Amino acid sequence: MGRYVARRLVQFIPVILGTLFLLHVLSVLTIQIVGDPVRALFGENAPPEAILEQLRANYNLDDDCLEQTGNPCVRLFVDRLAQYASGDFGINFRGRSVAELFVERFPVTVRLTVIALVFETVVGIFLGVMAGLRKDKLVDNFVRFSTVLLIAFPVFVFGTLAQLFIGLELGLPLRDSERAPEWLGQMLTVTYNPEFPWLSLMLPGLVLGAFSLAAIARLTRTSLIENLRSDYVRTARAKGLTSSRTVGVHTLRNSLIPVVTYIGIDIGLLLGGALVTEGIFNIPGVGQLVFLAIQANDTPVILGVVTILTVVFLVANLLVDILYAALDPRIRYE
Amino acid sequence: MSEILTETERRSNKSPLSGVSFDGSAPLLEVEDLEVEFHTRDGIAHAVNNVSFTLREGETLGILGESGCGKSVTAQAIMGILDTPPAKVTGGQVRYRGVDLLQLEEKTRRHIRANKIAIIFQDALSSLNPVFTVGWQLGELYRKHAGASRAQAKSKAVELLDLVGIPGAPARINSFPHQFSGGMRQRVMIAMALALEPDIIIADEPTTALDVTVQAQVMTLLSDLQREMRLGLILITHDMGVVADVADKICVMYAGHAVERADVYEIYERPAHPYTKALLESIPRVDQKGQDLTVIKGLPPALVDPPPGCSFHPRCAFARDRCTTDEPPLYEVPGNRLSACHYWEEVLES
Amino acid sequence: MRIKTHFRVTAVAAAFALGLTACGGGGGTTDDPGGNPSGEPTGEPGGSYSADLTEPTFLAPASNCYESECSAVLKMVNDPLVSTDFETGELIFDGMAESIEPNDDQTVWTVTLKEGLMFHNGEPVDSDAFLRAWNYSQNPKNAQATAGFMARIEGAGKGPEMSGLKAVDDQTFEVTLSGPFSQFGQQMSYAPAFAPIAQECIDDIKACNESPIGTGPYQMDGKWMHDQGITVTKWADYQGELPANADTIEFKMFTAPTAAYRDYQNGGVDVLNVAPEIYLEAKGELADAILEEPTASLTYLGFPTKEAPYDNEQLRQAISLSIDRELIIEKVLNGLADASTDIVTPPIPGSRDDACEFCTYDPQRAKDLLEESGVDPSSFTLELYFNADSGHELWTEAAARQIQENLGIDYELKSTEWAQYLELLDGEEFTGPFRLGWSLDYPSPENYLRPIVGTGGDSNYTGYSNPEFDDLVVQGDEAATLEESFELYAQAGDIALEEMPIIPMWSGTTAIAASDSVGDVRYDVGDGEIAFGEITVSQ
Amino acid sequence: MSDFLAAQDSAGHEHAQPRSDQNRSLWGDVRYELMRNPVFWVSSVLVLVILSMAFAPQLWAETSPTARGACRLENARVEPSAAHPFGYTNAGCDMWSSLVYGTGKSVIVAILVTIGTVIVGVTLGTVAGYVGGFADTVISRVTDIFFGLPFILGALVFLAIFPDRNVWTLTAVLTMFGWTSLTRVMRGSVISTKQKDYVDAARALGATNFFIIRKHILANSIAPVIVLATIGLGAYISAEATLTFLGVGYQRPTVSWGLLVAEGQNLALAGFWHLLVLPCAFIVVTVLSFILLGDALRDALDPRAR
Repeated sequence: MGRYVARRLVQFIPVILGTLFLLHVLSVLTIQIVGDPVRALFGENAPPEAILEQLRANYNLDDDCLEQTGNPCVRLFVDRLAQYASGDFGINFRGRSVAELFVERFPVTVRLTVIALVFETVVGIFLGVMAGLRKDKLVDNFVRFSTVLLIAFPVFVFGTLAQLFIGLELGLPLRDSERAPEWLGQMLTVTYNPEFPWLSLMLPGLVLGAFSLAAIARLTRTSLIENLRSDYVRTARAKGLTSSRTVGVHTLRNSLIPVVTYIGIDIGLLLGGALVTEGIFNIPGVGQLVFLAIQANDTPVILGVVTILTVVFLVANLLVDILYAALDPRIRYE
Repeated sequence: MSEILTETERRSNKSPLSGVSFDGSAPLLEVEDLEVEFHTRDGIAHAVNNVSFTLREGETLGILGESGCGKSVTAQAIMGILDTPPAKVTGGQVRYRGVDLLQLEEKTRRHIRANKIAIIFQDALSSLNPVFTVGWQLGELYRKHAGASRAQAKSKAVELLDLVGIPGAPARINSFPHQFSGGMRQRVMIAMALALEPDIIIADEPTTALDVTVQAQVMTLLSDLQREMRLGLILITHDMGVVADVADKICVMYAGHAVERADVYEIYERPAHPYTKALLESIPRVDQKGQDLTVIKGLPPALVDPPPGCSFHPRCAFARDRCTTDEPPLYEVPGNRLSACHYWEEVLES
Repeated sequence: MRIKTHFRVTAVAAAFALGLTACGGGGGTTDDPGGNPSGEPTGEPGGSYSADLTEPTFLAPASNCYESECSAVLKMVNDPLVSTDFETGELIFDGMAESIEPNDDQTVWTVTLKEGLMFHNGEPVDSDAFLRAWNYSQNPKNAQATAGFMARIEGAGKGPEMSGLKAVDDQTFEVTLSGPFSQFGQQMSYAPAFAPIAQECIDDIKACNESPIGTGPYQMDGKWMHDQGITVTKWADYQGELPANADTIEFKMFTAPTAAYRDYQNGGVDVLNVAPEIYLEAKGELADAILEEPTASLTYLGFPTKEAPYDNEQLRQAISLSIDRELIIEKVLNGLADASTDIVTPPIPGSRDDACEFCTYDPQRAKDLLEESGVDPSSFTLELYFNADSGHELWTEAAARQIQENLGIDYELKSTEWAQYLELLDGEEFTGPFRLGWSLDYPSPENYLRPIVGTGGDSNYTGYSNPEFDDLVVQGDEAATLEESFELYAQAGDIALEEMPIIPMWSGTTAIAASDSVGDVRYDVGDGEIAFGEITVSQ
Repeated sequence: MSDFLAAQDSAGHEHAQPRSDQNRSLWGDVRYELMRNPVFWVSSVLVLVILSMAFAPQLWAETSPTARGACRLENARVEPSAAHPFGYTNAGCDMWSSLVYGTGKSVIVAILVTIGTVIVGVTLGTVAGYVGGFADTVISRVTDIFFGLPFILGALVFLAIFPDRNVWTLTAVLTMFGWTSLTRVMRGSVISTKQKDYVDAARALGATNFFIIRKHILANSIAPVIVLATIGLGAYISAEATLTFLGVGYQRPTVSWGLLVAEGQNLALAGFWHLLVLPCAFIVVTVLSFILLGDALRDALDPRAR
């Protein structure tokens, strides 16, 4: 196992460099094609050129290669790598350290992601198992149809409806009521409330996890149906085991292998893709930070934060792979 | 073997079955007019039709037939592990020591499995759970049926692996199925079947997936253990060579029917059914070197839509008009034999 | 002079699209009786309330504040130097200046400060505090967002200190301009650009940005909680004249205006800027409780006047006449705008309500003019430019459809990202009408006319140049009285409205919602912000 | 949604490998299974309707909402009535024709992205899985790199480059971040197919690699890809809506479902429910149709389910 982890860690290096370079090229192209982000800070009326130049220098945007469309600006990339290596992730257009911004916002996103993950995993697997065990029965059809709805509805529509009907219509009377417990009202929140760092992220977490819940339920269902037909499940029954043990121990664990793969990928999706949910529920998270940065072409933030996110994503995937290997011994000894 | 289970464990292990009154004098296993149907999208397939046989202590019964003739379904019906739906036992009895298992509640019947009747599957790799160690899978039987602790279960798993001749058992119990060779895996399957000292073992094509040399080793192990423990063994195979060595009695199946039943020697001497005869002729023989092998023409019929009359008639060298209309009953053939052929005498003579 | 623009906060929030949240400069009159208070005024000081806000860019130094988010906060934390009366255009000395006097040719301005003023940290507000701040601001090395406001001062943008800025004594300093400019006093009423800075602040700007040291009625309560909130509390030692009714104001940050409205519904926010995307919903729910006030922002379409066929004056007039502004305002802007009658917007002193002959909807006259112009409507496609994702697409499309229907000119909508839009503007590369907005830096007609249509104006992207027009504006600058200068500016405006290098569309309206627990809510058109200090809380 | 596909990987390729001896009759069996599945019929009729709207909207609605004089601002947000059952959009265009003409923009992108990801995914996946070694390492690491960039963030950064966002740019970007999952699926599928006996047999008989790939590998590995692709198709349609909502999708005067939903989202709560409900209904029915079609295909391709 140790060697496996070590090998995976070594493989990180080219992947991170590659992601960084990809991002670098994208943002350089954006500046080359879309235009000078510093100039855009000032709107209709251009400030004195001296100020623009000073700002460009402040943000390392004064390199000539940024004027030549198609030039990948390799030198800038190398400089940036050196800068990152020393732990400096630059400053944003408002003069704040990117690393600091990230540290401020990351815990919020992590909490949101954890809630979404727990929710989608627990409920998703439960629904998937129910549907899989009763294939083509009412429960199964209900799960299949409702998951299609979750996949089809754009998340912003789903989020707004949840905010309005659960957060306001249902939650507000609870919060105003004397008798309802406070935690309940805060759970059905409308916007993020820093005083309730976990509770007020519950509803957003559910919205965020909804799509993945659908995916996990469908995956579990398919996978469970597959495995229920497998020879080793027949063996388990021939061993005279109870049906709950046959399903719970001998089938489920095998069925969870693709689900775990999905969860690994999903961590990245949730971390970065949370921006829609974060916008709707006014959550100061990382997704929103990057989204705003993209809007303003704030290259240091885009690069810095997405780089850190990529590292987090890769580490999370490594953890998932270890879990995967724990679930499936065949992987371990590849 | 008896040292594996203590007397208390034996009692506790038998307790769920205490309400069932087994008749010690009755035959070990009697299958009578067993019928199994499959509900498929194409219609109802009659996978097993009126199959009967009896197995006594220490006896080995060979069930012989091409793939798809209902052998494995019969085995799974006896075990009670058919996938229901689509499969369904629609008639007959499966009596263990005089008790019809089909009438038992699932809760009770579950305890018959592994405790009284165990099964060895053909493909050990897919039949062993890939994500658990071999020791865990063996130990599970003791933990769940005999209430053994993890440590006890483990030490018993080691003993079992020793018993089936796996070298270095204490280390090997922590290995996963895919880390074993084919022969060793099959030994694990055998060990698993033996674990709770059942009275009957059903071996469903136990050696098909193995190399010839390994096949012999596994079969030897199996028959040694059977003799040693006076087990009733049902050996399901399509390989006439395998049954010839170990079986006492043979039941030949074709398209879900038992078409011939006899002692092993008689069947090999003079088959009383054209299908048995054709099977025998398709075995390569040293004294016929240079000759072409006789092959049975055609394919077995679809079970959804079997041919009328004798289902073997399209492929039968002895077939007459009558065979296409009248389904042959089991004729009694001298020598305590049965054959489902209208012209069994003719077959015997040829 | 430059306009403060919002950072485009989110595309979700296509909010500022319609120029609702005005970017105001100038001073607000605090005793303006024309305000439109909503809610029950209690008149009682004390209590606390919360208001929505988008994350500001900078809080310190104030000279880096060039958008309404930071100025909303800084207005609480800082006193202005001086304010401008919107009725008359005259200066009001309700801030730190005792007096501001120009010399005869309007080139040397003497500022005298009130006695005994100090910063929140106890430092005195003296001439040095202003010199420190202004010199810091104009120095290109410091790249301050409002450095342009210093541009008229002699020696600005050349080094660490301006030659035109001298302290006479502790309370008095002298500003020498590089040319005559009668509106410099009004210009100084854009508070953030001309605010003083404390020594403690300039020594550690980073720390000061997190917790600005100001001179105003409120001081920071704790640090700036980025993306979450800023809280200000009443400063006990405040000596100035600005109102500060509530004890505590909590600004809550939102990136999506919809989220802000939901929080308002939830009771989390007391005073809310109602953004366009939620206006209809809010209107349906709150009806008359929404306060609607005109802003000083102008939305217009500019023409590339050197490009055929837009070099044809009659075509430009015809296009203007073919657009039904009222219908667009009603259906697209939900009534939140006023059709333009002048380039200068109504709240600005000197604006007129009947100046624009061609700003009405008259399809017949438009057709006649098109015919007179000799331009064949089928010979070209009207390419209409707007910047993407800011809520302009719907009205530009509606306008283009009306032009198509009334004049028979086919259209193509062209949108680009803001940065690219600005590059096209700077290079004057547009090949058709383009949408732009403008809001004041200081309340003077000059602040609209010269930048937008004056020759070489900072925001003149039309290529339009008329010496007669420029001359009238300069005469206005040099006029001895405000009335005279307004008259001259109006004459200049008439030329622009006749030749139509731009067609004014409308001026904006802002919508504000206030909860039952607050009263005396008023929109301060000069600041382009709600007058937060005046709001009272019912207890 | 691309990630959703990836996770189907293990579930997908296990069950969809036909037994070697059935290879020749596989497609015949599939056809037979499909013909008798009512879900297949319902979903394929719906898909045909949707496709005809996408490619020949004039069959369903007389005038395009972008045609001269088709929209009148006076009609903005007029709600459905008996005379006009679908009402009018926020821009005063006929809702029904907007929906019909919007189908093309939304569905064609989804189809193009699906084709694009399948081509790239199948090619790279086959090379990585079949050739293995260095090629596999390179392709797998490149896949990781693209996976490292979360889908929406990647699309946002990338789409910002294109000032003019149309079918092609949207397709390019969605494909760019969608190919990775199918590549992983295909790679896994090819690796397990490669180890099958009949591939060894073919190689022993001297078949060229190209022949083996074409005859054996592709035929036996592509089934899960087809099934996943149909599900992905549905998911890409709602992705268009989300990107538009975030301001990097289509822009007016283009008509697309995503634009209608993004626009209708706030107006619905102001009482104009038809502006949100109608386009959402179109998206849901479309996604449902494609996913059901995918389910039916998956069932038909699964030999063990028979």
